[in-house]
Amino acid sequence: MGSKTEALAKQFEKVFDDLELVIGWETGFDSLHATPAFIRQPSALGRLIWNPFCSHNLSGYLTKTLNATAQEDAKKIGICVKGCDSRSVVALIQEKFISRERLYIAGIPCRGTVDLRRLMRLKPSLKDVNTVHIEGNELAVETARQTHRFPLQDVLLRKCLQCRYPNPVLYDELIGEPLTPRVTEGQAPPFVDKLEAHSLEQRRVFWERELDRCIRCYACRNACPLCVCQDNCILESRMPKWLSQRSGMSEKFFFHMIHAVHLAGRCTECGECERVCPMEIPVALMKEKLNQVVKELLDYEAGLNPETQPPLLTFDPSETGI
Amino acid sequence: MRIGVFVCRCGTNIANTVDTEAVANKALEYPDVTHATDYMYTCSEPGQQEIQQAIKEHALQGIVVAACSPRMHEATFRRAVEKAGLNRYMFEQANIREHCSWISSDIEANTRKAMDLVRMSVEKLRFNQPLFSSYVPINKRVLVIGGGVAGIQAALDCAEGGLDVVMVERESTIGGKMAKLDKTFPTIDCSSCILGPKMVDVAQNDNIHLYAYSEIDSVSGYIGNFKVGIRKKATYVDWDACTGCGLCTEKCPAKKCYDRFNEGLGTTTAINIPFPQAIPKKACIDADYCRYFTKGKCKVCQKLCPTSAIRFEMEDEIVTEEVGAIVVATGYDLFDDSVYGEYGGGHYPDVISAMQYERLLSAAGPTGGHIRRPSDGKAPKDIVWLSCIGSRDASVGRPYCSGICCMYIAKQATMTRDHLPDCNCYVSYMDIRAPGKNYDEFVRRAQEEYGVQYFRGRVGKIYPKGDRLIVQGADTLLGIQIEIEADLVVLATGIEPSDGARGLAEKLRISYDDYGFYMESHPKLRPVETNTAGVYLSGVCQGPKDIPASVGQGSAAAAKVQALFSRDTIETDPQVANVKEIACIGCGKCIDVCPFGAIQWKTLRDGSQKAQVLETVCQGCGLCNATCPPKAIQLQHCTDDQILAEVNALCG
Amino acid sequence: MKSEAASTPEQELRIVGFLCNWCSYGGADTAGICRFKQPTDLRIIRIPCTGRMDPLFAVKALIYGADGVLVSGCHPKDCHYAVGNYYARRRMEVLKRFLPFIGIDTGRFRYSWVSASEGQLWQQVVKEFSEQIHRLGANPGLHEKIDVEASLFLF
Amino acid sequence: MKRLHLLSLQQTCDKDFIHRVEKESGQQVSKCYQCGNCSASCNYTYVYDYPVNQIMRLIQLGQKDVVLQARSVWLCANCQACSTRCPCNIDVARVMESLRIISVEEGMVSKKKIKLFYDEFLSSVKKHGRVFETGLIAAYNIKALKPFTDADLGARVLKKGKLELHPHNIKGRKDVAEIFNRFEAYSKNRDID
Amino acid sequence: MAKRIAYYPGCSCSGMAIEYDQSTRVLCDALGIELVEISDWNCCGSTPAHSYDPLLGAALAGRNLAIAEAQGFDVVMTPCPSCLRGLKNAVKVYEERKQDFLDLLQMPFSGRIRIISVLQLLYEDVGPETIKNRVQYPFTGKAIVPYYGCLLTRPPEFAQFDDPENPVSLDELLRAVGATVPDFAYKTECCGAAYGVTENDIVGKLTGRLLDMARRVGADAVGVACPLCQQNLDLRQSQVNRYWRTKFRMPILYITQVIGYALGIDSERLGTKKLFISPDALLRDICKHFEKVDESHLG
Repeated sequence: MGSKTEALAKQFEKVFDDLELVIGWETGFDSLHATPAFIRQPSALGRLIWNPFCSHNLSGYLTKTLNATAQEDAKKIGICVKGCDSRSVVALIQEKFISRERLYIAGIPCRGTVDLRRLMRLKPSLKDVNTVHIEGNELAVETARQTHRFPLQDVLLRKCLQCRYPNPVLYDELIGEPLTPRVTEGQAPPFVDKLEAHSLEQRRVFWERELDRCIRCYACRNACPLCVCQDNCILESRMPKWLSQRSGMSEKFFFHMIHAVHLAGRCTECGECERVCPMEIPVALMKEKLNQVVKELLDYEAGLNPETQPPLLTFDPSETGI
Repeated sequence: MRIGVFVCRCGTNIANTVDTEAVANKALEYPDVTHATDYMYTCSEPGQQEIQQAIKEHALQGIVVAACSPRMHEATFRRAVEKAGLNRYMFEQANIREHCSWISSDIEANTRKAMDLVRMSVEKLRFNQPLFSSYVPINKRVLVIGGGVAGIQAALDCAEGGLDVVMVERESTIGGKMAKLDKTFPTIDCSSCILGPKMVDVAQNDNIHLYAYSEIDSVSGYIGNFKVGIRKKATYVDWDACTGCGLCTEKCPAKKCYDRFNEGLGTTTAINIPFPQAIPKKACIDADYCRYFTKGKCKVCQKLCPTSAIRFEMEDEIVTEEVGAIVVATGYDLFDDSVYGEYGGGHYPDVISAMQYERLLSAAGPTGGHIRRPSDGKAPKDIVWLSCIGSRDASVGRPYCSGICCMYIAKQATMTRDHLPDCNCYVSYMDIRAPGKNYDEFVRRAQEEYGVQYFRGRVGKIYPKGDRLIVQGADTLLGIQIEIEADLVVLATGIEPSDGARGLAEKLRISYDDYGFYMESHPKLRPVETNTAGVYLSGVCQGPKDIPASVGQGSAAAAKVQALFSRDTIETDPQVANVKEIACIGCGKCIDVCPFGAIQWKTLRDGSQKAQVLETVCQGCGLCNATCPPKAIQLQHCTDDQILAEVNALCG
Repeated sequence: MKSEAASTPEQELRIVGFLCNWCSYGGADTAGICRFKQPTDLRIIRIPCTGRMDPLFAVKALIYGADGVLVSGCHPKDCHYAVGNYYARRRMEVLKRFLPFIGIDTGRFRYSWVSASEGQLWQQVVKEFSEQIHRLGANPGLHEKIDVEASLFLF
Repeated sequence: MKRLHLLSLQQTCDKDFIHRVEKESGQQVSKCYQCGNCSASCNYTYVYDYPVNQIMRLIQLGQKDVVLQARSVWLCANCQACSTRCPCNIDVARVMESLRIISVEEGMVSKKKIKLFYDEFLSSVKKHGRVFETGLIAAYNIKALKPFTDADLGARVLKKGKLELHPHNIKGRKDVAEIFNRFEAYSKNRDID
Repeated sequence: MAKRIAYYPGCSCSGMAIEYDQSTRVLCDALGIELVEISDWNCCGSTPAHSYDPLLGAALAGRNLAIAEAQGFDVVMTPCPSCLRGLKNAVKVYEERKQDFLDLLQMPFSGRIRIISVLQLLYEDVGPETIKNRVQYPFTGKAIVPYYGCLLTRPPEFAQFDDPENPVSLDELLRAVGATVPDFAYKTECCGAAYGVTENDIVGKLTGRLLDMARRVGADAVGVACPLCQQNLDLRQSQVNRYWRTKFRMPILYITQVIGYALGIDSERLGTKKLFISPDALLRDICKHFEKVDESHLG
């Protein structure tokens, strides 16, 4: 969407005097790939892009490479967020890893981002893309020779198919008009439902099959904007030693359970863990289920309100039924 | 590590259903176990000597005793190994009696289970570390919160023992509820005659520093070393200059102010001294009514004050006091009877609360001690008391008995018959609760000698008829409905924790019950302690009680403080949380969840923020440990590795 | 990994208990002192408070072959540390509802509140839970090798 | 009212009755601590043989026969004053209602005329779908053997044109009758349980 | 404000209390609320059905609610407090004993329908302020005591409306039309209506007490919102006079008649002629007063 790309650059130009850095997306090593852009000069703002390939959640960089906490006189950091990304930003503010005052947030209503692996499976020959955008229920990819159209159902990331927050929940400037969510509030996550339709035994076998492929590369954890422990993650710690280096099924299971349990009541469903998994394991699914449990039990959704305390870090003496 | 295992036979208590010898033999197969044996009574003197000898003989570095519950003898065995030169935390106890031999008669299964339990203890012990207590000095000053009779007693007892006392009272005078009472049951002592001298003692005792018209703003620190922020609310009068002459109160033109001391019967002036015997006897301006504050001009008091004490520009001020112990004596408030719509919901002027009636009885009250009903100032001919207003009533959320109402009703009715011999007194009651010295005799006397008419049954409705009130009730002993035409109805309102009790509890980190009464550490054996070390309770803030019980608790709390302060230092329990700074990511979640405020931020030289545990405040619950994402904070002696070792011993 | 055949009711199973020191551990002691007979499958780990209970301890036990995990602490409002069990009950309930999603029967996990004086209640909890675990049988454990034929394709 | 002379708490206590009242009403009768507020608030205490608080007490003691035969049970107008003011949060009116239901089931109705009126009322509803007031009052007065009660009012009502002379039969009266039939079948089945 | 709602008149209001039905309809019409009578409604079962089993009453009342739901309504209004209780009971029983209830009813039912009294409609949905602004004939100088009866606000968990001990909705509506509203201690005392037919003595005593208190506080009339209360106080006033040897002639008006009259609706359409104790003198006074004001205004 050319117009939004331009609007993005224009907006940052307006406020660049107050910023030390803008984090957005730019075209990567080829036209099919977007990659995070870190822009420190207003002249480089032209590199910014926005299109359905911009699937990265940039909020992780706020904590992992920068220290966006409150500092006197420090300039702000500009960041581009989609609906899902904005929830991660909110969660990070909630947990005081970044301060709202340090951020200038450009929010982008998003119709969904592309799962490149699915797209390439459909059209392995795809290259030299000029533009890519979403028209109705289709992804239109215009190459030098022709325009290819793909049903969104077949090419979007799994998380986008069940997106309830296409519009950023926190921003300084909204780029474009708000969108209607694809899935309405209260609707159960469809993939969770799908798995739950099967028997206990089948579910266990499903996870065995999926997790069997895990090579414990930690990409899922590294990509997660809310995995804030970084180098001190207990998945690798020797003291305490929660997990041995043995590479059996139990270790793989426990590995993913640790990741999931640490995100209970915190995961904002940005899907980065799943997107980066080289073995294509649906690792976000566990967290979706945990979110559903937390929503049902404690009526809480992560990353919506910077003022609240995540529910497992607080309590309510009067709650009953548990 | 060289580990020794001792399996106790406990006479036949264990040996009957557990093959202790087999357990000891099996233990030799466990890692690091170099010595294992069973023994008749391991906790006995020779049993302990056997352990000590084995430590020396086999150069043991850690000991496992499989015996009774550690809740029984852990301390015993820790002392024993310490005497033999080991650190007392290099000891683990496997519970093979309460959790094993006593709950099943299957010898095989019990023996297997005992082996597992020993194995778990051994595995845990392999991760044990020597731990050491530290000693912190005690600041021998005490803070008393609340200047009612319970607080006064605690303060005087502490001061008597030579301690420095800081007393904080929310109102502009001490004395609390007791100062409002006319007489006290069952002796009909004059309340101000017995409380007055104690109030004066507080004022005159050099060891007591009184902050009146002040509240607790913040509390930090821990036993022996609390730091307390006290908010001195603006009185708009410089109390150092004020002599309490009362000239300002005579001339103040704002005369229709709500009179808190007289429970809203009658009015007072915007600048006032609550009552003649107030301590401190200083004036205070109620900004809600003062003409200068509400209308912008007046300042009559400022012009008149002979010592120029008026300070309209005064603001709240926070002062900090450091103390080593805190006595909480915040007392109570009375239930708001306006929730009872069937009794008029506060709309009938001649339906009043018992405390209002108390002010009518008091010679220093608005009617000079003459019983006159509020609506028309006439002396009543018929008065009805309703008991249990906001007591024993689940429908208004007050299912408990307030404990004092039966007695004060009898007192008020007796006094009424004394003042107005022609006035008929009726009392509606459900049960009469008079379990104290001379209490029941007192209630009987009200009926037998003073002719107070008691009827058993609650009242359903009160409604006006002409200038009188119809009280519609039941006499359940007869099983009929009854009606009384009354001039005045007195609602015996029950007790509830004072306004703000919950907020204060959270500052002090003490717990409270469903209603807001503070929780004692143990209902029988630690009645004035709380679960926060160094904080003690006194009086009604802990639960309904009468004056003698409140005074008794005040003295008890003072005794606890004296006992604490008889030492110079406090030994800390080393089984507390500990932060591995290199792993701490500074997320602050431990600080958020700690129930005791025992974790604080620490800034390292590189500017990074880390969690830091205050060993003396930490109670060792381990909530931080469970919460910490990178497990940088570990509860000593119950670390993740120790628990995991036990889990691994069983699974995998 | 456990690889035994389906368990018979008489066979002892492996139940791991995490008990808070102040209430439930005391309650289990009380049950013992009163000689209240209980099944022998349970092995108790003493922790200071259910607030100390990281749900991952339970997960670890269940994944590594425990047949059941029982967490027990002070009744809400009676926590020795005032609020530890308020946190715990949220964490435990979330875990309990999550376990079936990865194929672990929710019946293998239970949390309860038992005070130091409630020996009889403790006996009842242990009996009920042990019976429940016996009904569920031994934890089938995880397969090290995957039979792709038998597996479920979701996407 | 029959005076109770001696009550053997063991021999006459019918525990099943206590449970039945509790089940039917959904109220825990042991919560009553006899404060008497129900009796104080009840407008009908003066016509009762046992005031409400005594009814509650008798239930607590399992005195089935005394309770079910009490006039009070059928004189209660269900005005809810007792339930509104009960400090123990007992829905006392619901307990009284349950006693009426049980007394019908047990054939121990104390105020036969009130029951008769209710029966006539319901049969009117079953027949027409709505109450036919004129027919109801006429039928009741005849069956209750007091044909001239309220006769003074009849003429005045007639004058105001308020007296319907013919019942209004609703179209769905069969559906309504079916509800009654199904209810009867349901009650029978329940008795067997 | 709900513009179009289902209307359940109930048996009383289509017989003895026909004027309550009439005045409710014309008043709502004047206030822009369309009442749609539930088609082919049946009796809610009232107290008699309840006394056999709340389930029977619930199913009888439930039929009406099911019809209203099928007609697409989410609010049902009834002028009669006894019917109000019957209808609300249906929802309660549906929640507690869903299967039994549906077995008996044999009609689809969601239980989501809101059930209100006409008083609640006037007080909460229309509001005294709106009514005040539309008054043409104020009841200035007339004292009307508000009599709620026992069922409208009790028990509070069930009624979910106004205060159980000291309700104010009727007071405020009467004040909105300019009437003086004396304190009335018997606002919620039971009048004994359930025994109108079977136990006249009880009714005579209780009703007499109410009228006596009304007279003591200087009432010119009693304002009611219940057909059974009205009948007891109005029709049976002669019986009361015989029982107590009194000479009451106290008009008993429905709140809908009072408001309707104040809003300028013709008394014929409000059915005031159907009342046994004629309110004509009272209403004439108001009119006179109004005409005087009106003339002075013109002149």
